[in-house]
Amino acid sequence: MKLIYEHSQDGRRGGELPRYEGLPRANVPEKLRRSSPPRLPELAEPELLRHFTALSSRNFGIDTGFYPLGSCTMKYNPRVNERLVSLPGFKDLHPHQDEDGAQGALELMWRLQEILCEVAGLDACSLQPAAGSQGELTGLMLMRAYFADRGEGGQRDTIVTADTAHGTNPASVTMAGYKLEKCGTDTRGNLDLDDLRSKVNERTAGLMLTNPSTLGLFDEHIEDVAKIFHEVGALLYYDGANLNAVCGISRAGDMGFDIVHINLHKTFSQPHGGGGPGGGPIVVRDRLEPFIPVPQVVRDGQGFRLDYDRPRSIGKVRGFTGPFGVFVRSYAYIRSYGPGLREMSETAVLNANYLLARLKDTYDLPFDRLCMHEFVLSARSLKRKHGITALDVAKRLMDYGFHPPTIYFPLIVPEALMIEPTETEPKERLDAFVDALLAIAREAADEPELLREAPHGRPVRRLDEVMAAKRAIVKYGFEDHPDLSGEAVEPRQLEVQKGA
Amino acid sequence: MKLIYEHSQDGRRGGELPRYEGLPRANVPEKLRRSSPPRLPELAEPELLRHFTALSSRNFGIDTGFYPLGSCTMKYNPRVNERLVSLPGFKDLHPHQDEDGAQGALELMWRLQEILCEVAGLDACSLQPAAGSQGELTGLMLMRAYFADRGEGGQRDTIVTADTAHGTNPASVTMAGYKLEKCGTDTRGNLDLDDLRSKVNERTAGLMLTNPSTLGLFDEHIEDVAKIFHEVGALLYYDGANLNAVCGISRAGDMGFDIVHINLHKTFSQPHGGGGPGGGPIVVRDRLEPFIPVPQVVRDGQGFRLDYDRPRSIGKVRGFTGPFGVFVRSYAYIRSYGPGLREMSETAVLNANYLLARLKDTYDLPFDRLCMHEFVLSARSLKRKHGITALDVAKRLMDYGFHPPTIYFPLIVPEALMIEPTETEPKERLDAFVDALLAIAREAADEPELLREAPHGRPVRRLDEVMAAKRAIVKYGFEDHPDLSGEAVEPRQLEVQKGA
Amino acid sequence: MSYLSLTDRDRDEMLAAIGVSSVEEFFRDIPAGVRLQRRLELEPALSEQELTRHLEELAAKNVHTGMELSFLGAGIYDHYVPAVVDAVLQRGELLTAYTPYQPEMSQGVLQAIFEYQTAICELTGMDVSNASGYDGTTVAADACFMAKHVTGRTKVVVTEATNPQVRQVVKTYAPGFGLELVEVPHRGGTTDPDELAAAAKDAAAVIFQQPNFFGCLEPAPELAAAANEAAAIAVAHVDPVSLGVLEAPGKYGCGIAIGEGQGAGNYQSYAGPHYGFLAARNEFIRRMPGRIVGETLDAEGERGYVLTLQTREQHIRREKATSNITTNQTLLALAGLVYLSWLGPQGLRDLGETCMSLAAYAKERLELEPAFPNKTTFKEFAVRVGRNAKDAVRDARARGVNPGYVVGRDYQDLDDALLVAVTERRTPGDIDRLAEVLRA
Amino acid sequence: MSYLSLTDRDRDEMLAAIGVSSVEEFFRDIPAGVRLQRRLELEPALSEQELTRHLEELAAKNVHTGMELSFLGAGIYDHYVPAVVDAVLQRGELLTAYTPYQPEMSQGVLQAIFEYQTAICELTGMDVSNASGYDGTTVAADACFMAKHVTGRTKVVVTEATNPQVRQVVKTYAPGFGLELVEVPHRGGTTDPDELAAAAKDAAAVIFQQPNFFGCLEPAPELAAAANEAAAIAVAHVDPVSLGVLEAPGKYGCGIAIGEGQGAGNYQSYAGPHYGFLAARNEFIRRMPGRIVGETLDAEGERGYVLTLQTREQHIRREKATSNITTNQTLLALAGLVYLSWLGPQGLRDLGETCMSLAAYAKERLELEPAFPNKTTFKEFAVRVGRNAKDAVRDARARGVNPGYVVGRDYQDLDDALLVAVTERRTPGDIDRLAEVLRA
Ligand SMILES: Cc1ncc(COP(=O)(O)O)c(C=O)c1O
Ligand SMILES: Cc1ncc(COP(=O)(O)O)c(C=O)c1O
Repeated sequence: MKLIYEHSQDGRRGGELPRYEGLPRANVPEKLRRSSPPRLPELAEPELLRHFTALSSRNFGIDTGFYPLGSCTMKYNPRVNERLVSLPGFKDLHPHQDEDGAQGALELMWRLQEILCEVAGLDACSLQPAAGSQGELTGLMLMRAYFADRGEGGQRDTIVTADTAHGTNPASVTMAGYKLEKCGTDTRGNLDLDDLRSKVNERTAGLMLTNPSTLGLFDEHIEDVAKIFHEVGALLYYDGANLNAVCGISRAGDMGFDIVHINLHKTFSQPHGGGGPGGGPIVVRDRLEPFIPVPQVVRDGQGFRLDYDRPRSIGKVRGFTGPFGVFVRSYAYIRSYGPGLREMSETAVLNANYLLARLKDTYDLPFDRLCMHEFVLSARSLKRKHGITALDVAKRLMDYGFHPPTIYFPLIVPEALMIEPTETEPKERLDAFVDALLAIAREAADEPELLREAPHGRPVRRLDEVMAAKRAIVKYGFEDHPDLSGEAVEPRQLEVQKGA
Repeated sequence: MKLIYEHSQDGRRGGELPRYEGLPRANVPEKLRRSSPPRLPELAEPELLRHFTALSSRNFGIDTGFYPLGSCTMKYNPRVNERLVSLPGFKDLHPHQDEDGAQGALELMWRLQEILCEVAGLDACSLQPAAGSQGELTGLMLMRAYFADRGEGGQRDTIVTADTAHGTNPASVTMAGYKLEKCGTDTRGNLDLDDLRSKVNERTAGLMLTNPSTLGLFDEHIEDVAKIFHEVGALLYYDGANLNAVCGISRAGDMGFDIVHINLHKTFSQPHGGGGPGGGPIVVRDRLEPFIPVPQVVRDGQGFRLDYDRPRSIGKVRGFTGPFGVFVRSYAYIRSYGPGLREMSETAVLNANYLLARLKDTYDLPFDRLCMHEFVLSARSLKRKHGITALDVAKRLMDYGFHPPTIYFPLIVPEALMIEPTETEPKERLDAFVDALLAIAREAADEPELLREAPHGRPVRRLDEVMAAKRAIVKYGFEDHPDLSGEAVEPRQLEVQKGA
Repeated sequence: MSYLSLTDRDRDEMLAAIGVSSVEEFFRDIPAGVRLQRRLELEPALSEQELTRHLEELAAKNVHTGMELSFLGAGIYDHYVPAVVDAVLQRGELLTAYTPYQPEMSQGVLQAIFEYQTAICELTGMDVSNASGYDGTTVAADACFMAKHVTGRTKVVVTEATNPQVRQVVKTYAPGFGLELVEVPHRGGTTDPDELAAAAKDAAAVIFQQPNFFGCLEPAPELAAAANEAAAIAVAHVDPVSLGVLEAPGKYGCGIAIGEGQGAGNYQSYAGPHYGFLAARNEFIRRMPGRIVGETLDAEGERGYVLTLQTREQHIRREKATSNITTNQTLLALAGLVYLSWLGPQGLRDLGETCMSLAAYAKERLELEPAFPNKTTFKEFAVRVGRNAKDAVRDARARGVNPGYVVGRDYQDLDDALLVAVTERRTPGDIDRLAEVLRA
Repeated sequence: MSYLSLTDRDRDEMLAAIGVSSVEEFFRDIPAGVRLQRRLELEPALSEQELTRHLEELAAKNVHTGMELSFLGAGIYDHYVPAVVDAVLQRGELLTAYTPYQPEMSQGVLQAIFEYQTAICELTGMDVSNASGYDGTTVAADACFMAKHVTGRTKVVVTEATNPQVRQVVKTYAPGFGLELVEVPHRGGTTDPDELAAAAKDAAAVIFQQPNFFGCLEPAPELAAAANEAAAIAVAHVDPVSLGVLEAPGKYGCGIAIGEGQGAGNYQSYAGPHYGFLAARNEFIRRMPGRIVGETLDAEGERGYVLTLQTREQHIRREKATSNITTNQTLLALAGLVYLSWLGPQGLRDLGETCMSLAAYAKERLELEPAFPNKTTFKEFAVRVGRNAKDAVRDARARGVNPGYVVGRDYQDLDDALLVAVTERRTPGDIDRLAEVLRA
């Protein structure tokens, strides 16, 4: 399909602006003036819309079908939320509007803060972080501020993570200026307590943990884990990416965690738009509250206001008060369920266990437990027996009309297939997905080429990721655009994490 | 693809309604009470949206690509118009709202009336008719009322139409209780004046004519035609379906027509939604004004009101004041062009002539003239030489990614291909379309089966219209739904008008 | 602003390819005397931003049902339209398609219409539905035209308790159809079956509304029986939203069911575009007006959908067609389908019960004399306000409440009657407010 | 309301297939002590209709820019967002997709990102753009992290005339990055290149804003030169809307260009979600944070797009990654792409000129002393209102005009300064009204 730039034609116009007569002329000093115009696309609106309509038809979303991308919680995105976020009172509100002209926005944010505190079982919430990974970084900054405040700033220099951790956790540790220590996983998929004990000491600032873990398993010793850290004065950070498993069932605060981030775009149904937006509010225990970002939304009598007067705050991690539109959608989602959030999580867990039950005799199950909202299988046997990888299985699923699960993650499971159905899928879809995976396992034995060359039914065949990285063509080059056609293609894809 | 009913499952819920506690119970008398529930679909909202998303991806619209369906004026539907029609002040306005609470709506309608009068070159406008065909019927009712008022009601019983006329014209004549007289077409595509003269007399109530005609040709003797009718005291009705050719260039009123309908969904870009909505306002000369439907929007000092006090009015042809949302969109479209409507028409005509110039050596051109906004080719030679019909050409165009033109219309052209590009298409699309039609002409000679079995690349292959008519399965039958599978298929399609 | 795509170079190239030197040449066939020698006198073109501002200003001059607590009904209702309806309608592939003449390009729309036809048949208990009519008034005219041809008779009977606009439209169409129109008065808010039976003699059709214009439940089975006895076609004009709790017309002897679809999935939109529905017994299928979609197979034996029974239609039958309709209201009917699917059978029933309960609550709270005592009503009812209802409306509107429709606009002897519509969007609190305002 | 799809029968069948008797069993691994023994204390579930009413009520408590004539800017601007942007963003296949990890499922999003990257490179004159950052503040922190690793230095310089929120975010991030932050004061509204040169010594990066926070045009080429002389990376924080008339940072020596994308295609939305953009010279490509899409071929030699250079990223490099970002702002960046494509090069230039002309007109009309005399400004400018600007804002708002941003909120010595933003949405008449209100 053509790039939008390849539809361009000199002098063609899309939108037009109002023309105001008789105004002073715009005068940019010569040396600051644009020397040559940016080569933006030149096409009329009809073709513009067609181009993006065509692009959309080459894309798969939750609206298209089942999207069990593990750790990403791809649930239905209610259209009413899109309607609500488009109310002029929300979408056309300037963030510098005086508080008296933003009471509705402030109230919504305050209510969301309260809800997230209740769901997490903690005391204070900042909505500012723009995504889970920024929530992590903010959480680590809070630890830093907390220990500095206690005079332990120099001493506490290490963060412990699990070997099942999402890549954002170690990356955040580095960006926050901490050292990283990794803890192993025991045979039931819990943190290895012995390993953990050996790594936690008075230099430890804290733990970062996802629970249920990225294996989809709840850590059975979570109380012991919390004790180990708290005993040395360290803090516990909860990566809330898997909150969809436990809303109303178990709360991070009750487990002993001190800081939590919540991926609003996962548990609370923010459409992810092919990469984002998201929201990563953090919820913290009392003692960390003084350090959370400014401004904070507070209730003040009958009204609401922004509190900037927080002398021990770490400062700001993002502009203004965070991605407001995301709050509107997630608040709406939560209000649709109310205390029924528990049934939401129960159903997510039921759906996952149903898939697991139907698949575990055919694919390898590294940890034989009931799962939470997701589970991890392995294609190890397929690989050994037929040379079929998790990647091949994933590509073949496309031909059956499904988005593949997350693969090659978590790292401790070879040939991992990480499957998360979410609560909004009907049984029919789950059954069809199982049937496809079972058929694929048979095909792996009977017609392995079918898998290795998959997908067959998508707008493109398997794409060469190695060529992309080598050539690094990252923008259109107009007349000078490199012509790849004719190059030898070996559609190699990296057997690395795809998803989560 | 499954029917939505085939996704149903007992007891599954989509939307939920508010529950109000403590109200009196609804009590329907036994004998009026529903005895068994309607078997509406039972699915949750996520699957509901997926179903219709999937349906949409099996459909082709202007947003998908070029749609040169002759006589249908498939032009771009600006998205700003969709936004405007959704303003609460428009979409949530009750039609019984008092006039003082509907001034914006009334003003918009009044302005649209004024604009349509100017465009048509006539004096008064009623927005009430819901589509072109209803405009026609309304226009004929006006004639009836007009002649009755003059005491000629008994005498005037015939309406003359062209043999190129759209099917709605004769159908409207019958529904209005008139007799039909058909006039032939001369060798240049004009009304045959001799034939016409022989059919017009004191029994004639009027003429219905499309100009430019459905051949895409402007009647060169239109002034004579008008004279012929006016001389016997008859009226002229202008089928405005082809108005897109002549906005700002030539006006029906100036041509001598007394009544005009305007298909807002053609010339003024109302998205047609797979069949409708539309709008068919009528514009009339002074002397017909007393008879137009009630209520009429009138200006009254600074304000606007609905005038019901029109004793000679024919009455009402539709509820309230017509399809208001259609008016909003068309008004917006017109205001985007302003007097530039002329350039809109010029461009439509230019696009059509360009296609014609590039195609006329390959396909037969029954009337060798420059065209207006559309033109009619014939596949007669292809049929004679290769047994390839207009239907085959149309089906094969689908494989090239184009919606076919209107075929088998107008009736006087055998194997007609009626092509209307509209003004919003860029030259690239036109060229690609020509290239496809030229390639198809070659294929007709080289690989005729390719055409006869086309389409090959759509969600379904050629469908059997004869079976459909014979079996007349016009709703889903649940358990008793007939199972066609296994029946002998002969994908016969009727070689009748498809389009316009 | 314009949506034109040609550049100057394009134009030049195209003119050259055509062999003309300017666009003017295309118009040389137009006699000079009818060529417009000036530019159209229209206001200057607006940019999108200016256009938006202009229309926002117009919209702001309307008092919509989000600004005023409204109990207006009388045929158009403020039912809730779920967001998923809008989402489906804004799918460009559906929104910007024409009538599905070429089925291989249009399976989405065709299947949707087939599903819609099924839903309408389920609601009404009929065998066949068309793809929609213009609105709830024109389908009544359609039904008359059908009945005339089926029965060969030249009279139609309409009850006076049928929506006045429906009656007016039938009246406008009748002369062209060669039909005489007879109205049967209501008796205290509903129709007397005996009186109707008398009028039905030699009638092609008998049209009544259920619930009727006053919101009252007619003795519909008896009215249908009255028609059937005279071998006239019984035509019920029904509210789709009522059909989760009220019996389907097909079950009590009607031959045709029609109605205004707006309340089921369309915005009020100052009366349009909306959809009218028309469904009938199988025996009338060849006299149905408008598009009908049927199931078939494709060349490979796969199921698919096409426009069918087209020999009824104007483009084939021309002056002998069952109707002149071509453009209909498919998109709005699609909204209806999405809405009804969103509700499901239980939702539709809940909706009917909720409206009815709320209306019952409103009757209690208003403490006003009913215009039609001892009648069962559905979501709408008429009360006497003790003065001209116009004045009551004016006073209430001054306090931000639009209390309903002035019945006297259509029924001369009911000047003091107010028709109050209560949908699920009006809460008990809203109703309390209405009561308070009307008491004042 | 819920969006659950399972019926009771489904549940029973599924539990049976799993071999458990109730959902409770799934949670048996959760230690009893951390199981919640009560229901969440949340308000009851709402139906869609109730939810809508509730949020409409909240929205109605906000005074948005359609209700008040607003000249607020200071980083977020009321530029017109054309309807086609919304239409594209509501395409479900794009809206409801996750990050395009599986390229064969995601060519639509991937190609769109590639096109976006191209647009950003064209605007900024850079070689490579990522797929977006969170907003215009966090991309500044990203740039610091890049610069630190590229140069190995531990200091960053930011001009005081850079948006205060950008500076605050950099300050918050700096300790974790091991960076020291130095601010260079403005001199009468712009930055002195010599002063900046002095500060730039040993700096990893020098960040300045063009136009700066006060709307003034910085001597950007000289500022970049000051950075380059010190072998620090010159980082320009630019307004995309200005880049039709202002020079591209790549043309005057910057190594990195960043900015807030909101003004180009996103609603104000009380500050989010929006997109931050970050583009750089090719030499820094392996230190870029976030997603980057690259072109490649598929097995049949057809062109296609994939996420590329992933070895920079957290999911592969983990603690050695160039950033921890994963979720970004792709949808908002897509809005940016659609918007910029709608404008085209000429439209972008017209837009810049229109804003600038209107702002110049406003300066004339206001007849107030400029806070920074003799500076060229773009679409925003600061004036002295002769009293605390807070009071001027309060008084103007009482008359329905929000005249701008109170500069004193961030700059102590500028209590009487008001920062007035003029976009193309403000007509000359609107500006006259502002003048009138401010004069009062
Ligand atoms: C387990 C886990 N942690 C952290 C993240 C990071 O969250 P975000 O994408 O919101 O930055 C993700 C998802 O990307 C995740 O799956
Ligand atoms: C020439 C002509 N006349 C009349 C009509 C009828 O118009 P409508 O579809 O609006 O009823 C059409 C289009 O359908 C047409 O093409």
